[in-house]
Amino acid sequence: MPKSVTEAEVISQRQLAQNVYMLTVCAPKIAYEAEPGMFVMLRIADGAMLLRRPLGIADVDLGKGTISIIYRQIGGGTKKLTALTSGDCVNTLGPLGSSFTLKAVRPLIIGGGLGLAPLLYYAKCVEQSDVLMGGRTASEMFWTSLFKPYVKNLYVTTDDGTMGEQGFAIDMLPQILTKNSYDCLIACGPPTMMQLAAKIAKDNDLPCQVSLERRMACGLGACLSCSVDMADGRQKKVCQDGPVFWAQEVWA
Amino acid sequence: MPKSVTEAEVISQRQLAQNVYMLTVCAPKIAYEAEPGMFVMLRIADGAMLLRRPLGIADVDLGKGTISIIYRQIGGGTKKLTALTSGDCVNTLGPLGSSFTLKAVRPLIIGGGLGLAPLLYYAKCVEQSDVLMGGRTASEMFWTSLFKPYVKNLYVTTDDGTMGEQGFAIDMLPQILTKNSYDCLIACGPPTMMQLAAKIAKDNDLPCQVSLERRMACGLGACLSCSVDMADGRQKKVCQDGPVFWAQEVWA
Amino acid sequence: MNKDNSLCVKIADLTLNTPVLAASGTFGYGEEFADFVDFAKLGGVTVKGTTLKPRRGNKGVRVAETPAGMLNSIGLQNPGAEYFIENILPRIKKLPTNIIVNISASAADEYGELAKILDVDGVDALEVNVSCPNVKDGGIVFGTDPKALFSVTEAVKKNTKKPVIVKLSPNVTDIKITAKAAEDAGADALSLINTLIGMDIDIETRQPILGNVTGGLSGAAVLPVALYMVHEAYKTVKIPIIGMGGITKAEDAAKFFIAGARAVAVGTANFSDPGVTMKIVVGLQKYLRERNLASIGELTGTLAVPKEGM
Amino acid sequence: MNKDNSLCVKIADLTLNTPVLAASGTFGYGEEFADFVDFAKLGGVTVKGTTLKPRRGNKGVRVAETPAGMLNSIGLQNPGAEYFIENILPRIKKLPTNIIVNISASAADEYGELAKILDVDGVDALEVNVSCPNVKDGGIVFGTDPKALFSVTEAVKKNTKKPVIVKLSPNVTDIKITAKAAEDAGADALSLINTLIGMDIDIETRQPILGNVTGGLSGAAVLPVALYMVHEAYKTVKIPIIGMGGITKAEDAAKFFIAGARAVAVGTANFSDPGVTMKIVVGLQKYLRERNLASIGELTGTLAVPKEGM
Ligand SMILES: Cc1cc2nc3c(=O)[nH]c(=O)nc-3n(C[C@H](O)[C@H](O)[C@H](O)COP(=O)(O)OP(=O)(O)OC[C@H]3O[C@@H](n4cnc5c(N)ncnc54)[C@H](O)[C@@H]3O)c2cc1C
Ligand SMILES: Cc1cc2nc3c(=O)[nH]c(=O)nc-3n(C[C@H](O)[C@H](O)[C@H](O)COP(=O)(O)OP(=O)(O)OC[C@H]3O[C@@H](n4cnc5c(N)ncnc54)[C@H](O)[C@@H]3O)c2cc1C
Ligand SMILES: Cc1cc2nc3c(=O)[nH]c(=O)nc-3n(C[C@H](O)[C@H](O)[C@H](O)COP(=O)(O)O)c2cc1C
Ligand SMILES: Cc1cc2nc3c(=O)[nH]c(=O)nc-3n(C[C@H](O)[C@H](O)[C@H](O)COP(=O)(O)O)c2cc1C
Ligand code: FES
Ligand code: FES
Repeated sequence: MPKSVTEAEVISQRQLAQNVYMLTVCAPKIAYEAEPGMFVMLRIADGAMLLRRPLGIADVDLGKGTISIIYRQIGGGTKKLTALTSGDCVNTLGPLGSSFTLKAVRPLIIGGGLGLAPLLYYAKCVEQSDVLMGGRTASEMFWTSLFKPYVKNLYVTTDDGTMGEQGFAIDMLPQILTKNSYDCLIACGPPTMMQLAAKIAKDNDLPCQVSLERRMACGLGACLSCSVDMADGRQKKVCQDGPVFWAQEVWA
Repeated sequence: MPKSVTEAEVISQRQLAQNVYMLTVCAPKIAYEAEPGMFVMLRIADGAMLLRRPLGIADVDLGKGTISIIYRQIGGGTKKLTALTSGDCVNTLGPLGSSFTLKAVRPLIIGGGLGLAPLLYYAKCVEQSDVLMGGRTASEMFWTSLFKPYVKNLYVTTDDGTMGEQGFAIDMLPQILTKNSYDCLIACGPPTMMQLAAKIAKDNDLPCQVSLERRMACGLGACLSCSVDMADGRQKKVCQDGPVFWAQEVWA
Repeated sequence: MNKDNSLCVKIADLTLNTPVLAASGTFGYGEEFADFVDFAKLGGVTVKGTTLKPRRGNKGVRVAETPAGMLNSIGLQNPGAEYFIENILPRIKKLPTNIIVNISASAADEYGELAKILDVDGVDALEVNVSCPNVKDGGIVFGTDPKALFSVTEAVKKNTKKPVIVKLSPNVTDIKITAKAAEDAGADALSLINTLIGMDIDIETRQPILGNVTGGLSGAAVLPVALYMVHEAYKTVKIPIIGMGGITKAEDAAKFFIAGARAVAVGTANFSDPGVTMKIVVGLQKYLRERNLASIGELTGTLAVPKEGM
Repeated sequence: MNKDNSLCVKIADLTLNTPVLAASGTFGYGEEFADFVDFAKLGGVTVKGTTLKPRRGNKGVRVAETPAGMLNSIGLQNPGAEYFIENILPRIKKLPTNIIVNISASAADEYGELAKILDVDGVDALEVNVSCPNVKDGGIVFGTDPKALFSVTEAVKKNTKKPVIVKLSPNVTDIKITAKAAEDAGADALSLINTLIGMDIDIETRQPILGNVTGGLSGAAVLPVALYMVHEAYKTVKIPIIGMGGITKAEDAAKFFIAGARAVAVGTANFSDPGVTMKIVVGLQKYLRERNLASIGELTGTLAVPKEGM
């Protein structure tokens, strides 16, 4: 997968919810190579911050040669990203990392928080997926309208019950698995959610993929910042061997 | 002279010539206290650069509470200043330093390059001044129209003769001094020009003030970055005791 | 004085209204910042490095900007201790804050002599600069050689009743050794770090940017090094530590307290924002309040090192 | 290869097409940057610190961003020398650039053993890392103790025919002493600086940010320190010096040459811009051309120190 680095022109930036933004940039080379699950690394404010920030690819428009990311303003770097407006350029490196399997015919997607970002592009790439998503409260669930065009069934939980079922997404998982038959579980979200999802998948004899996060410096597999221990003791790099792993590789 | 630091709103920024800009910001407290010859220190790009940049006060509008500076884009800091547009804020510290004498009744102003910036405000503050200005070429002499409203006679030299007399401003000085009678010489520009002006002033028994430049860190007289040796061996601070000095203090 | 007492700390016999000091060489004699600070909210003003005789400092360019930092080679320009006592101290001792005099000399007995001269009313403490990288005889050898450091500290202690703070150089292989030497010699407190030695070059003229060739690196760039050394010193000595190096905001200061500082000093950041010390004071009060900590002392040395750590 | 030969330099028996190397630990085994660099324009790839046995590196968070710099505590994770020779070297030795293996060990004879194992075809030089601050036995003691450094260098020299580059730690009181020790022990070249020791703290949890508590500071923030140390080393030894620390652009590299470097290495900057080494190469060619310099060698050590300077 040839990687490249480009000064990508910002096509649009729009706020989706409090502190959550969708940024679309023109980066044809990256758009052509991107597979769902991969990520890019953006240079912040033209190098004002030393390290690039890793962000999942949430959408690709092949025709226009654009990629979109959805991010939460959480610290200094993402704060600076919010200042970008169309016409600005943002130095973009990618596509990086591994991707979700496209061999699944009927996957169930489970995601929480910003973990839903790369899952969105995955949902777009597969024919018949369902999605189970969790969030704190209704106002954070702009995700539903983003996923609706691409998925068959959409299950929603919120911590406060203001939308969908009250509770955690993971609590609904066993029940959904009995309702439909899936051939794969694709998870991205908080680590505990993914680990529990993996466990439930295993109990149900379902293959499961998860997408991990680590602090990264290079994104290219060169610096070993993002090392992660596999179940068998081997060490892998989240930026190169991941971020997408088979759950049983990660947790025995 | 109470100094203050404010987030000054940019009123306007306009390009005067290649790489030369005039920036007007709203800073009433500084405007009220500013005397001609004083300077401000601007924080660059909200602290992206550690040290503030010292810039002479080129104009004050008391009514509007604004000050203007005229600067040349010469390095990284001034480059970033050019990005400011109206509505932006720039952290401004001032007014700093000493000022030109307002006791002169008929001063001759002599300036070169960006040294003309603080002289502009001086010209505005005195009743009957003449100005002798030097520059490389006609396109750099936007200064003439800036000074015209405030001065009686305007003498211009350019290195290439494209405007006014060909040669250095300093070459014309003796001749101008014989033409009119002045009670003070006020100089700001390249060090050699100032030193020669001071010599000629001395030869003509004219008091002379010069404005010096040094690298500065604090601008408040605290760090001793801007130390300068006086003719008598004492050490002074350009930021606090200067930038304006009597020439005979500086050169015996 | 602010009624909130949460920031009050003691360094030896010195009571600081707040644990935020101004670092030597960056704050003049305090007065220069009168328009920007409320001295009652400042723990103290550490005045510019003072020597026995007046000094002219270094020639040429004295400061250069570097990424997130700066180099200085002021070279201890100062009017000498006598002039200070006669002409400056009478004014600044009226400020409602502590006056700490930073002293430099080129021999142990000269340090002693300086201490004696400065053992006057109005001087609240001495900070022994054994680490100025900018003058040949500026004490850098005292700052890196534990034996010399010991004798300098001893000489100062013998000649003053004031609290003695020894300021350590970061340009050493092991800060624990110099920290210990100062403590053993009777220092009442340590302050660290002074500047790291660095240089910059003009690639057009191929000359050093600084007139003195090398200079001292300070500012945010050095914070990680300073924080590490403060923590090392904290693990080594029992006397209080004044932490400094790259502090620009309350969050930075909080890190130094957690690493083991009893107070902090702010240097270079005063140049970017002359009122920064006041913002740090307010920020620290807020930090304590939000975490239900009654006093800043509760923060000092609370670094929670996971078991596997060093 | 670019026809412009102005950048060709020799470090001992090693010919570098350009004097721009990739620094150890920041460039993997080179391959990772294949999409971004033309290896023929790179002086060499210094591979990740390699040890006798495989190492897992440190637990927890391994990198943190700092003002104009970063801390890392990777901790020498690597598959061990044997695995490297069998599985990685065969691939990367085909790259049209020099392969320099950075080695670490915890005893002089272990360094010797490593050197012997790596004395194979495809390895163009050894860089002896006596200064990794991130592992307890990572050689930092060899990097600060001149005697230990001498014996490590000697042990490596005895066991290899390859050029031996000794990489110095900046965490010392006097770099001249370690530089001299390495030269005396037969080092063919020096490289400096490795990272400065630093730390960062999370003020919410009051824990160190890095899993290993402390880490190594690199990036633009440290450039002034690196430049100073390279210049000090240059004044002290006759063997060639590879300068590094905070280089992000050709202008930075030029400063190192002027200070005395024969070649430079780029580390942290590769993270901000994976093609930065190529830009530096082009920038240096331009710099030479504009000043009518026939070769980069003409720049090395040309610092013009005004007479009054140190
Ligand atoms: C493969 C991958 C994909 C990601 N995809 C998304 C996404 O699609 N949307 C989204 O909102 N966020 C995503 N993240 C998390 C995102 O990278 C962080 O939120 C962001 O780097 C925080 O930067 P900051 O400067 O705002 O925060 P700060 O806390 O100020 O960052 C400080 C430092 O920590 C690092 N850092 C902090 N949090 C993380 C983290 N979770 N992972 C890696 N580095 C971190 C930053 O790189 C930086 O060096 C992803 C992370 C990874 C590793
Ligand atoms: C009292 C005073 C008044 C000035 N008034 C004006 C003015 O009205 N218009 C104008 O165009 N310029 C003026 N200057 C010069 C102006 O400050 C510098 O051109 C500017 O700081 C350069 O910044 P830079 O980042 O673009 O350049 P860089 O070269 O990138 O700056 C690098 C460093 O050098 C310092 N520096 C560089 N040149 C100077 C200098 N000449 N004086 C002080 N510090 C310097 C900067 O502060 C910075 O720390 C004045 C300088 C002083 C001291
Ligand atoms: C311009 C300047 C002058 C300094 N002069 C002195 C001095 O005279 N004595 C001293 O002990 N330290 C001096 N220092 C060091 C500071 O007190 C402080 O230890 C150092 O700068 C680190 O803190 P900072 O990063 O907050 O500036 C000076 C620092 C600067 C920047
Ligand atoms: C993530 C990372 C890993 C490193 N690993 C090693 C290493 O294994 N061996 C070594 O000698 N130096 C290592 N270094 C130090 C660099 O090679 C270099 O000396 C230092 O980072 C300074 O250069 P820079 O500022 O250009 O990065 C590492 C640096 C970083 C940032
Ligand atoms: S981020 Fe560098 S190896 Fe993964
Ligand atoms: S700039 Fe600090 S004393 Fe003048």
